[in-house]
Amino acid sequence: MKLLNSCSIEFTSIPENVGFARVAIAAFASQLECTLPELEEIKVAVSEAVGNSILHGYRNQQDKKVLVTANIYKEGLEIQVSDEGVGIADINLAMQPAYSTDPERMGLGFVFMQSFSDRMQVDSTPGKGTTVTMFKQIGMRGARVRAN
Amino acid sequence: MKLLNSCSIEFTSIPENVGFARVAIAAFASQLECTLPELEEIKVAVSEAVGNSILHGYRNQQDKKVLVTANIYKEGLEIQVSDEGVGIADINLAMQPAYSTDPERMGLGFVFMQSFSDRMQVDSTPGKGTTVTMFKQIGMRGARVRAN
Amino acid sequence: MHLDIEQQQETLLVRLVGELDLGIADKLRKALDNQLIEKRIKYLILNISRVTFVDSSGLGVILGRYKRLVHIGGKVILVGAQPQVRRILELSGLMQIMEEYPDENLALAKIV
Amino acid sequence: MHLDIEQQQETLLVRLVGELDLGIADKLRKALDNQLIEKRIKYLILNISRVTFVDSSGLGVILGRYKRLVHIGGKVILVGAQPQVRRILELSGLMQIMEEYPDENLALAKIV
Ligand SMILES: Nc1ncnc2c1ncn2[C@@H]1O[C@H](COP(=O)(O)OP(=O)(O)O)[C@@H](O)[C@H]1O
Ligand SMILES: Nc1ncnc2c1ncn2[C@@H]1O[C@H](COP(=O)(O)OP(=O)(O)O)[C@@H](O)[C@H]1O
Repeated sequence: MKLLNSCSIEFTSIPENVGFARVAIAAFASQLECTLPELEEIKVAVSEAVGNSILHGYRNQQDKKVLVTANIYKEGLEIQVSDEGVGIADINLAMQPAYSTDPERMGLGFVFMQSFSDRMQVDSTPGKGTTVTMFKQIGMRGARVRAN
Repeated sequence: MKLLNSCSIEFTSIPENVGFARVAIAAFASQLECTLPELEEIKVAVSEAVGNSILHGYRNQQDKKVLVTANIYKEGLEIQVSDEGVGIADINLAMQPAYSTDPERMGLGFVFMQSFSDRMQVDSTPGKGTTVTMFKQIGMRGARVRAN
Repeated sequence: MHLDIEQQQETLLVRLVGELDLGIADKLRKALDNQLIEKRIKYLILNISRVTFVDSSGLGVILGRYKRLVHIGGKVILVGAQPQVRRILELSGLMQIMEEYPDENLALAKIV
Repeated sequence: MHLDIEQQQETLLVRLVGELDLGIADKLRKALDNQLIEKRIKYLILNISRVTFVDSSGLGVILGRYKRLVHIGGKVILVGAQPQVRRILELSGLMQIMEEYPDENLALAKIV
């Protein structure tokens, strides 16, 4: 796959930045010819992943950094969300619908990330951090971004 | 000044990303209680600086990186735009209104950046690159972002 | 996020405006719980017609209030979900356990 | 950015929609110049009422067309600038050299 355009966004781990990350990535993604529902799906997926990094990865410590990278290929959009937080011991368990380590939460984050992307991968090392990578096929109608 | 929130955005040096950078920084800045005209000013300042990096700094080479950093302080917003492009030999000359090295352009980029910020600084080394730093006082009404 | 609150006996009508995510979840949860407890509310009508975005953190706030009210024999009724918001509500299963009506009057009429 | 073009003899009426920045400057310049040359246009009316953003790259495109047309005895007339766009036009000095009218009919009436 040929990389047409790429951005990476790093920001402070405060909950207010979930909205910022979502809007920024949607602005970037809109260079692809995505439909409005596709754009909404991207926004939800980014919110879930970034929210998890802040809430679970950093346990709400507000002086850490979350990194979101987005790559546009002719075939679609790849989004990667990383933290250097506590990590996940059992990834398969964590990804199960309705599973959450927080009784106040619904355990739907990974469900949404997975339903709203065509491929998802979670890499995590306890004590080191977590990276979620999502790929979303967008418009075999073809990317509007110019290849050079 | 106490740093309340910070983001940095790095992206490919293609003209299409001027709009992305502008929208992303405006989304970040909207955490401060800026007025709509202030938000418009921020958008213009970011567009001018990012446009200059792509057009002048990298002479339209589309495989380079532009870095935009934004820091929210209680007193306002600091925006820094950097490239590793050709640099500027005579910064004072470059900043003069109507001065441009490109006959097709108006030489108003620095004029807008300066009018739309309270302080601006340009650091540049020929062959190494350019960094423009702008500070904009926002709302002594007080930042809405939480301090921790 | 902005909210607007009205009370009618045991019913609280709350109109939410904006994006319902982690950035606002804590504040919203506290604001709602304060009202529910202080005003001894049994029925909560959430007008979400001007909610433009919701994620699982936002759903969590709604589900939490639902559980609290069902526990005391009350309920939560949703009003006017926009398509992208309805889709998330449906995927999560919340739409299956809560009633939703197109406008506030219909919702009010459903309160026992 | 999206544009919509109409011709009336030597006058070209162009309605621009969207954001006018470096990302679109080249394409817009070429699209306009093609029309100006091919159709032997003297008067260009730019309806910018749906332009939501302009920066110096966008202004450069407008000024370039202005110079080209003034050179052959023509002109550029602007229609309906939004406040934030008008402010940039004023700061740049473009508003002082170009006429601006609130609607297309007034602008058309000003063509000699
Ligand atoms: N970035 C992360 N760092 C550490 N743990 C995580 C991270 N993301 C998810 N988890 C773990 O996986 C669980 C399931 O996540 P998710 O499906 O998003 O549901 P929820 O956020 O509602 O708990 C979380 O409860 C948490 O224990
Ligand atoms: N990032 C940069 N790298 C190299 N040169 C620059 C950069 N930014 C500005 N310049 C130089 O400064 C001049 C004036 O810039 P500006 O006021 O923005 O006007 P314009 O972009 O219309 O030329 C440019 O023509 C260019 O020569």
